Amino acid sequence: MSEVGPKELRIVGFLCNWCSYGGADTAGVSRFKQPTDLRIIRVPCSGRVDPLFVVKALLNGADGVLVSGCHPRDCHYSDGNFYARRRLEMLKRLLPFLGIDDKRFHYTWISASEGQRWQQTVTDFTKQIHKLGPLHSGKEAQQ
Amino acid sequence: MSLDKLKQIITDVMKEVDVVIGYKQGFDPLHATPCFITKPEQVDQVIWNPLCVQNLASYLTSLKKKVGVIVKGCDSRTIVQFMQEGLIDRSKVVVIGIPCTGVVSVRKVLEKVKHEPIEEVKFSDDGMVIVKTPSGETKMALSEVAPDKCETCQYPTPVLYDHLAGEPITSTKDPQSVFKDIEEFDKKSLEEKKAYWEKEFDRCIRCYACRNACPMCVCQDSCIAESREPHWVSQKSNLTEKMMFHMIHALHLAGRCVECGECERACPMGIPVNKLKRKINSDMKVLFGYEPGVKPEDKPPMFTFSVEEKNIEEHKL
Amino acid sequence: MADTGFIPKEKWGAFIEGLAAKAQVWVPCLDGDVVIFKPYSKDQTLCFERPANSPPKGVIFPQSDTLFAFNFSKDPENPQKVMVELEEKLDFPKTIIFGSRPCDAKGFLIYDRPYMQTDTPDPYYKGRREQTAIVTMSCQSTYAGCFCTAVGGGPADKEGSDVLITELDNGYFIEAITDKGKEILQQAAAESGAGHEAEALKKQEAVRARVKDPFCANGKPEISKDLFESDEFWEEELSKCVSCGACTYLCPTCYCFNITDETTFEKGERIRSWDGCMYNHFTLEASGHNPRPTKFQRFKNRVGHKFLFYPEKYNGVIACCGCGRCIRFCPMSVDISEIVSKLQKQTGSASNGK
Amino acid sequence: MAEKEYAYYTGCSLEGTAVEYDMSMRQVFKALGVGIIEPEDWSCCGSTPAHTVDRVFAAALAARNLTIIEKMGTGIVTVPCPSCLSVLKRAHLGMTQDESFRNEVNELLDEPYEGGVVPKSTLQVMLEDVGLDAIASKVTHALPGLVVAPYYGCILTRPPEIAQFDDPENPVSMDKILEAVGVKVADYAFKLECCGAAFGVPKRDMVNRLTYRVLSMALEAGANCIAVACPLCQQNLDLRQGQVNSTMGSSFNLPILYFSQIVGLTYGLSPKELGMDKLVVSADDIVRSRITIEELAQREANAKAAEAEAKAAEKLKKAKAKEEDTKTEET
Amino acid sequence: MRVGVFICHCGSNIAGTVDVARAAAELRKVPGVAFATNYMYTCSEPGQDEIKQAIKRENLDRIVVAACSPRMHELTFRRTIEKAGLNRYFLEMANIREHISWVGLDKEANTIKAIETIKMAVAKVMQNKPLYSSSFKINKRVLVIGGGVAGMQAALDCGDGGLEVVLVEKSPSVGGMMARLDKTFPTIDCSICILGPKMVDVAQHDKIKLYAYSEIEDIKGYVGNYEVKIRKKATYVDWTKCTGCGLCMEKCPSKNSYDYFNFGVAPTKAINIPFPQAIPKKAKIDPDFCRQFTKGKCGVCAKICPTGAINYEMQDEIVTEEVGAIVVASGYGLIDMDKFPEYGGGRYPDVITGIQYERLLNASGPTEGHIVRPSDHTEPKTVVFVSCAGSRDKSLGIPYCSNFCCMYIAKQAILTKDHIPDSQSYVFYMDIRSPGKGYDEFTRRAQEDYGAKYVRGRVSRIYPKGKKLVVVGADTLLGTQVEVEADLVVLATAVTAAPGAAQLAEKLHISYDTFGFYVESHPKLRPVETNTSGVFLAGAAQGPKDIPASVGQGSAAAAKVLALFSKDMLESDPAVAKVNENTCVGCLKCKLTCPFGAIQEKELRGGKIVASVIETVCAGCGVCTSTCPCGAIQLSHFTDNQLLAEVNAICQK
Repeated sequence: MSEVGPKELRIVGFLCNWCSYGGADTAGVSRFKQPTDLRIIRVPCSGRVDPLFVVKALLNGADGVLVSGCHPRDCHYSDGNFYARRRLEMLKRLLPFLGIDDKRFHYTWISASEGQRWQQTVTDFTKQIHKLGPLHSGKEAQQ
Repeated sequence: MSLDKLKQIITDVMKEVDVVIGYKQGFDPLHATPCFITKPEQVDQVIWNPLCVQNLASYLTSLKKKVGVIVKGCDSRTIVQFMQEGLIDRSKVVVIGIPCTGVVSVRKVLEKVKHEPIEEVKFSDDGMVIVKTPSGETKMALSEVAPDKCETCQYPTPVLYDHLAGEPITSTKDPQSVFKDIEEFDKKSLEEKKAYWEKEFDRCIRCYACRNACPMCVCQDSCIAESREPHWVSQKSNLTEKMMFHMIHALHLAGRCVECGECERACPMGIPVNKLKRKINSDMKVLFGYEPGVKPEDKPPMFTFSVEEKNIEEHKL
Repeated sequence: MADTGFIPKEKWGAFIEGLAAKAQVWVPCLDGDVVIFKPYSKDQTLCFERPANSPPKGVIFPQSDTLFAFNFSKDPENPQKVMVELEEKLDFPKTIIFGSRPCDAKGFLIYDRPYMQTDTPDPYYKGRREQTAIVTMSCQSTYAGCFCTAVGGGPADKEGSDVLITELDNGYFIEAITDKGKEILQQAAAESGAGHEAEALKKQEAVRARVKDPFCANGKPEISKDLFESDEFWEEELSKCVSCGACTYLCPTCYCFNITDETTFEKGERIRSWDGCMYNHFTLEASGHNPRPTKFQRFKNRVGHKFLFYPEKYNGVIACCGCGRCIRFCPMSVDISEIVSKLQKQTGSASNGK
Repeated sequence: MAEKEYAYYTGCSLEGTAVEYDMSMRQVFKALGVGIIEPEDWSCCGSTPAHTVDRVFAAALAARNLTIIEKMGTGIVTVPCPSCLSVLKRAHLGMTQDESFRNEVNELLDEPYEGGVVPKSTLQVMLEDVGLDAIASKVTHALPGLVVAPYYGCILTRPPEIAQFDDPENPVSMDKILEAVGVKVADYAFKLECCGAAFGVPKRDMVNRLTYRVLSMALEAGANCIAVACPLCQQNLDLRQGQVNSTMGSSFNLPILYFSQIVGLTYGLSPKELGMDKLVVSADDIVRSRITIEELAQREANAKAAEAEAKAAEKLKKAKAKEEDTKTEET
Repeated sequence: MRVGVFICHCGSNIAGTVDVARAAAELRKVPGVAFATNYMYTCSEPGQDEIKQAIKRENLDRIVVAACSPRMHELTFRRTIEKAGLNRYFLEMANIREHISWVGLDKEANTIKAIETIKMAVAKVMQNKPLYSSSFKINKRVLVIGGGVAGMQAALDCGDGGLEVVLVEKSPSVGGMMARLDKTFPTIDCSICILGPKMVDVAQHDKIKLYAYSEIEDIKGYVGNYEVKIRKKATYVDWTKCTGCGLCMEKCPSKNSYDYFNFGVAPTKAINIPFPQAIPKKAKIDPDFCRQFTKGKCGVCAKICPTGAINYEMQDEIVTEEVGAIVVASGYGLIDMDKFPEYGGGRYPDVITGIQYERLLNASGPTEGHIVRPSDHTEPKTVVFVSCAGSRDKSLGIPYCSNFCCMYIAKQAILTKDHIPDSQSYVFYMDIRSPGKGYDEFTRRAQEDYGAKYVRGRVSRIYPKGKKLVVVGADTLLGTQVEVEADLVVLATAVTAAPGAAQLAEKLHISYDTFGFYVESHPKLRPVETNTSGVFLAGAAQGPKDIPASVGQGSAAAAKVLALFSKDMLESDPAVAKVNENTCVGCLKCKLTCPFGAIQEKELRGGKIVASVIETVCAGCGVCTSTCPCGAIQLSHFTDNQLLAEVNAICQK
């Protein structure tokens, strides 16, 4: 079971292949322990992450979504994360308007060498989601 | 503005275009409908009054011909946005602008007359609407029955035109309060907001009137709401799928919605569909100082970036 | 006549509640500023003053209907073999559509022919239809765009209804039309209808006189095929159409559907959902070819189906009930009655119009 | 009128061994138009002993004062004693950066500290908030030939993550202020060298050796006095100078002044109101050789007048307060 | 569909904290999975054979390998399944090691996480489409950035291998840091004597085109076809005319120019040739100091130049070169003295850096090899060396070891004794790091034969006392404080990334670590490759390293380039964007956002406008896919449906 709570919650992570996925690998190689709630989807670039993926996940059962890419200026594809930043910021501001706590969605930049930062991010974000609790109540689940 | 002057302009424009899009009387006295004028004798059908609600610029992207189009201030932003996105050939469009003092919301009028059959609609010079029904005449101020977009209208005169039928009008509405309703709504609790949208979207019948009426929805037949490749939404008619569709609509209009309100007007189920887009627009303004459909040389913010984003701060956990 | 009754205004609420105790009752409710059919509950605001924005067709033909669910299962010892279990639900509860309009009721008759009156009736439709009674309210007024008399209906038409109710000054006049209707009348514990008949008839006639008839063809307009096949005609009339499908989804007679499988790994559902000829995907073929690529062709099909093809197949019955929703709610105010009157054979007087 | 008001946390030393620091600091702030208010019912900051025992307890002692200050609404508290400052700042930073620590500390307090106070040294307030131009503009008298060795001690700028002020290894804030008032500052390499701190009692020899180095380096740098901003440094260098002379065989006679005293002298304040008479190694020599007797008398008179005025004002205030009290009682 | 799932134990790396047998059993229950097994080492030869055999035996058409990170072994398994006849893109990997077994404590939770992660991979692989590479031509020219010893080695090896080389050097001469050194450890060879011939080779090699005093302005393109814009900075001397006679330098009246080559240990002239062995040996004017520029009149050099090479009006010039691969050997920098206020922060002239000391020791340096104090030009008798000045110091943000300081300090201590026999050297050190061939012997020689006193401890403060500098430190072995009165102090300042390293990385689209050093593909197995194909690393740009390591990397990078260019055609990565022309509405928003200009407009029969992808230019980022509103442009291998399959696999209400 998860270290942060009695029951795991559903957290989806979209990680760019070149930086953040590598950062998560680095954390693994360094054996930096993390909560187990997160499920990782590898994408080539944070610019590939259509905000709709985040919406889709949140509407369909995810309790939290994390997107991580290369640091600005450091994108493997030079500009991908710049587009991601605008789109994801737009989404982050829109979510509370829909009644979804924007704390359920976090986007950040983690490089392939930042294993520790990855560990910290996963730990903190998982804690944050557990603090908020499940997004979907049982009633809706029957729908 | 005189109707004769408008007709004169149309007659002149007809000489250089294949079709002029204007308004004529619709199926009852409360409805106007678009008309496509290709012959001089059709010019006489043209009307202009607060019932001319449709955004005629919506037709521009699908027409290959040279077109003259009548636009109100709000509609003109559509053309500017088309130009920003390179969706029209400006040389093939002749814009006939009309300074507009506001239109009516048919829905609000019907509410006022308790949905009785409409026998006659008149507009007085002092901004009153007189509606005759079997049970008598009802007088109402135009401002009372105007759609919400008119209440904060910043562009009564088209932002761009080749011909202007009438004298330019300047807005008297406070530019600071354009998004006041959005800000007010956003102050509600998450639970209230969630409940609100669940109730509203639950009515959606996925008829896609909002999408098809939207001038900026360029995909139309290729919309991902109906496709299996990619398969974003299923055919199930539950709240989740309805919400997903509306999020697709809203996010695809991020930084592009010119707030003509056609989506909301088109919805047969009275869902406030434009609200989400206006929320994004309010953020576009804050984040990038951008307002869609105002300056032809602008770049829509979602298709560009700054290396240093002045107004986006990194989020901490 | 024993098949009529009267309910005074003060007992109206109790009447509906009484019905709701024995069956699932769908009633027109006010939601925001629109009226839609919802299952009856005490906290709903009922609205009988005007027809619902969307017809009650979804009660019998849901917008998306799970035909059956399926589960894949596997024996881990023999992972190559996949077994499928199907789960189909065909027992439907007793249902009453309460407060529909004569045009809405007539819509179900249009449905019945292809779905029930064939060699292979549709079990889902048939199942629900047989369990459902339709309690109709006669119209007290006309509404924007409606033209029921022009297509053979009327504001108090009984065809398709099990019960017809007419609102009077101080109560409601109830006519049971079918056996299902009689059962409902019995339940209503109504006073005798005798003596109220005349008032009801008078009210009904008054409204009937006000309904417009754009066709002037005694409810049986006939379409000229020459004009119907003219591309110019459709292009001229339909330029303003934005090709959304609101008209089809709001139409009580539009019965087209799509079937899709929505699956995940282990399980899935076969869904039947509304579709309409106004949508591009409706005729899109797997090859990518689309025989009806433009809105003109799609609208032509819509008119054709209602006024040509359906009548051809079913003894001249027009697949339009004249409710006017497609006109009333069309964002561009496209008027099907205007188009049909233009298409009419040069017999009626209306064909002289624009 | 004061432009901006600060809470002013003196701490224990400034009520005892370093009363001259307090006196001169108040005078300088007054001259600069900086309003200071002493928090009511302030208590011990915890000083050195507390945090050697228990981190939470130490923070609680400091935070009690921060809570009081937070309620005053000044936003900033200025602290002359670097030890007090360090303790307050450590508690403040710890509590604002770590929520669980804050909760732990607040648990011990009657009223919780919300993190709304910025502790700043008096040097920092003078340098950053008042500004060198304003400091220079108040100068009325030059102190020709005075060469000051600025001595910062160990804790004023360190550890850098707590102090968050000036260069931790080569501080210049005091240099800048002294230069602004027209005093020559020696290039002094021992700005941060250890003075022996609180080991003066248990390990006197060691402290004598350390202060010896500090003092001799100042002389070597050509200074004729040392400027300090820390009561403990001052004590070790000043009070123990005789001890050093006797144990190390030296003959230092180097006045150890608070920087505020030097600034005060250039502002035309009287040695008495700056507490110069409290110094062990007399600074009379450097004062008298630079300020004439007439001038000193004048300053004395000014000081007395100011004091009388203040007393009168205080009296009036008290009287008024009493009046108010009786009035309210009547109603 | 018949998916095969192979779950790796990775010894106990995975099996220790994930119940792999249970995972395999669970996966067997998943429809579509025709075979699932667990295996000790899937990446081993027998492990790969097992996959190949299972594909044939079980008739599998999609493969999921649940093991380590795909960044590690994706290529391995792609080759495996390709050998068994499947398209290589019918493989998905589930990362259950780095992302699960190594980071989660609870076996139960790990196992569930692993099962779900593998299910995601199964869901995705069922959506995978076969993809095929296409070939494209390559430009067999190579760009080498940096003319230090690593860059020169790479350039020479590539040139000798028959490739055309473009060598770009920022400063006026090649040679880099090594050209500044006096001797090299542990052999005490004269540095410039062994480097000089290489520099000459570079200049004379008919395959090498040298741009000295030039910088990279912009790089566009992709492996095989890069277009590089090079800024040739204005030297104000026409190098086609300059003969390097040095007359201008002799006569220049502006004598106080900063000497970049000598790290400012002594001034130089405003027009100068950096050092006698410079290649190219050409003069250049420093406009910051030249009187013609600062005062507007002088013109001495123009008058004196026998070939009339001086041109005060010269402007920067941009030239374009086309290459197919790039070797980055941009070297390193050194931390500034002002980071050490406790050592004077640059205020004491006799506290200098190691590289400055090299110049003092060097016979061609400003003092002609005489060690003198910069303050008064007297010979120091006591010299203190402070190692780790900044290195291994977290508070300065440099937690790493600078690699070669221990060695050069030992060398400098030896040379000091050689130059001044009655001198005494002290070395303050944290640890002595000398793990190279002959290195440890060398540091011992400095202590034992040359009498350098090594003190294990850090220096806390340096302050002047009279003419001397007092160095205060700790001797942690004796547990005492130490004070040394020194005449000269040499700080072994920490190695940092070269100035501008980050900006260059951004132009190259390669990543750099927190410190600015370039990140290699794999720290052990791909040390000279970057994650951008066609870009290779050499020398200290990748991290502090000494001469032999830099030379080795230069040669290694050259070998990589030669291997890459051994074919005439390269295979493109087929995971690029594709347009569905049926659904594309031709809004061309994808064209607006593509970072590579890989999308163009195309007119179909019938006049319909659609987007079209230039396959070789597309780098596969997928920004277009997330831009396209109608889902018509899809990044192959990461299509919407593939990612949605993964989302749907884990998000079911």
